[in-house]
Amino acid sequence: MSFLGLGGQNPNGPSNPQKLLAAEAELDMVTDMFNRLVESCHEKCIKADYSSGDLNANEGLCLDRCVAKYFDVNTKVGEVSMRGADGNYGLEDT
Amino acid sequence: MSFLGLGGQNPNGPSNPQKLLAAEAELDMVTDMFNRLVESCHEKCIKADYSSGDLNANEGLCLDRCVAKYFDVNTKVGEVSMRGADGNYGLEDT
Amino acid sequence: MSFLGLGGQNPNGPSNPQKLLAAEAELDMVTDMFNRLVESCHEKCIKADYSSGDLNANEGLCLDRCVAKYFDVNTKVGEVSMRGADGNYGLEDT
Amino acid sequence: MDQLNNREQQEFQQLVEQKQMKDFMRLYSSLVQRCFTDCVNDFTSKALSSREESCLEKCSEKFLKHSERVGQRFQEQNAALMQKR
Amino acid sequence: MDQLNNREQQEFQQLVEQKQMKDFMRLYSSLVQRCFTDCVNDFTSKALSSREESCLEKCSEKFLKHSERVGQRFQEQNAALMQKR
Amino acid sequence: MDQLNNREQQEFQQLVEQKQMKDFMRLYSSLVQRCFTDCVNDFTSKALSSREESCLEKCSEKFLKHSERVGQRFQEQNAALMQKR
Repeated sequence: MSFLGLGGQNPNGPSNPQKLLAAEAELDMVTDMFNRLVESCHEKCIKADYSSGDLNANEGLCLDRCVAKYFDVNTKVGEVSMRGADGNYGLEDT
Repeated sequence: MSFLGLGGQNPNGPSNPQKLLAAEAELDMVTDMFNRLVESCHEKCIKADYSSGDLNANEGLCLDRCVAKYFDVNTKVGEVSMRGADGNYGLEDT
Repeated sequence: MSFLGLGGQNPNGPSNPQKLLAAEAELDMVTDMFNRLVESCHEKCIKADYSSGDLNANEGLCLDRCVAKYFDVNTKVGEVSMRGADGNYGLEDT
Repeated sequence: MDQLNNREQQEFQQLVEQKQMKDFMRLYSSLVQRCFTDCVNDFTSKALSSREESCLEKCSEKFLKHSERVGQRFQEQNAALMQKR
Repeated sequence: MDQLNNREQQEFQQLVEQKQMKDFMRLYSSLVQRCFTDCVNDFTSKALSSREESCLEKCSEKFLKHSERVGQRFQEQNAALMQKR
Repeated sequence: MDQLNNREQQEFQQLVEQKQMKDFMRLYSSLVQRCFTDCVNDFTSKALSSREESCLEKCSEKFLKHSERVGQRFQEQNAALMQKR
């Protein structure tokens, strides 16, 4: 996942719609990832019995590790996709 | 959930993009809520055996109560969130 | 599902925002359908044991049939919805 | 709604219509997905069996009636909520 | 971010605020849906039971703490990722 | 498509490219989520185990091949549908 790695030198020139679109797309992606992460880590770490409104120590620790692992999975999947892009398969659009 | 509680007095002035954006955000939220409600109440009330294309009396009644309860849950959750907003936790953005 | 069946004769006239909006809506629908299809056919055909990174022959065949059936379901559901639209029920908006 | 001026209401109305279009399509896609998931389970053939066809028919009919009823109740509850404010 | 010029950063900032608004609302809707799904299972009455009320209270509190913690960790990981580049 | 005039087709083409970008990203996010869900179940450590790594590798590869195949069939079916009209 790259975040706003877009180049661009002159700091006060007119705004470039192309670049803003790319920045928006990247923002959307980070947001989407965050929403899915919230959902996935809830499923992995939070019991649905709701005996208390607090996160217990186990749940808190589980969440911390869950987020770290989610980032690692993101990196790992990115590597496999890149490798695939040079080979004979890849993410396919409609 | 507040719906279009946005103030605004002069009835024929130019349109205010700020207010339209807020109205759009509110519309999106109601739409999102409706879509989730359709899905949730389908899960709670409709059996997946499909022996008939009609809603039976039980299913219909269940749906009516499901919608009423969904609104109450929305209110309740709103209250807890507000309380949290003054305290030491709250809905967090990316 | 109709795809861009929108009329329109003069090939170089000014662009019509109405038609572009309709085209965009149709594009969104096809995209949404594709995403749901990818998800649904993964659930129906791909085992989550991941002993290999390849699709085996069974899985490949299952996917081909899954896509064909998804299109048929789309047509079938469209027919039932149309029938309903003339009768006493129909897809209801917020 | 009466807190937006005339022009804003007009623009808002256009927005509502666009959203309704998208909303309708999203509802339709979710209907297709749900009935596919619930009714189609045999992938030894690429044609729908008569049993699957019959299930799809009932599933779609029921979903349409379901969403119509939920839509009505939703509007009633929403109207009641507006009045309280 | 420093690779966008000043004007672009300003426009981007507006965009970010709009998105955060939508994002916040989506998170709220998902909170309502989750706690409804986990806590409400009795449809013999249209009023929430005291048991359901209590479950909803804890479910919401927990979800809020959950998303706050995940949000913090997410930002830390994201910041670490930015520095590596 | 031939029912849009040249200018409209051009504008539509731009729209298609924007959507494809978003669509690609959504597909990528769903790939990450699915393989995370299916492969990562041990939260006694914050590092991926070698077993999880190996599962993720196969899961991603398989998902990519899956979505490529489904994409091809989808286009064929869509083309066939267009011709019938």
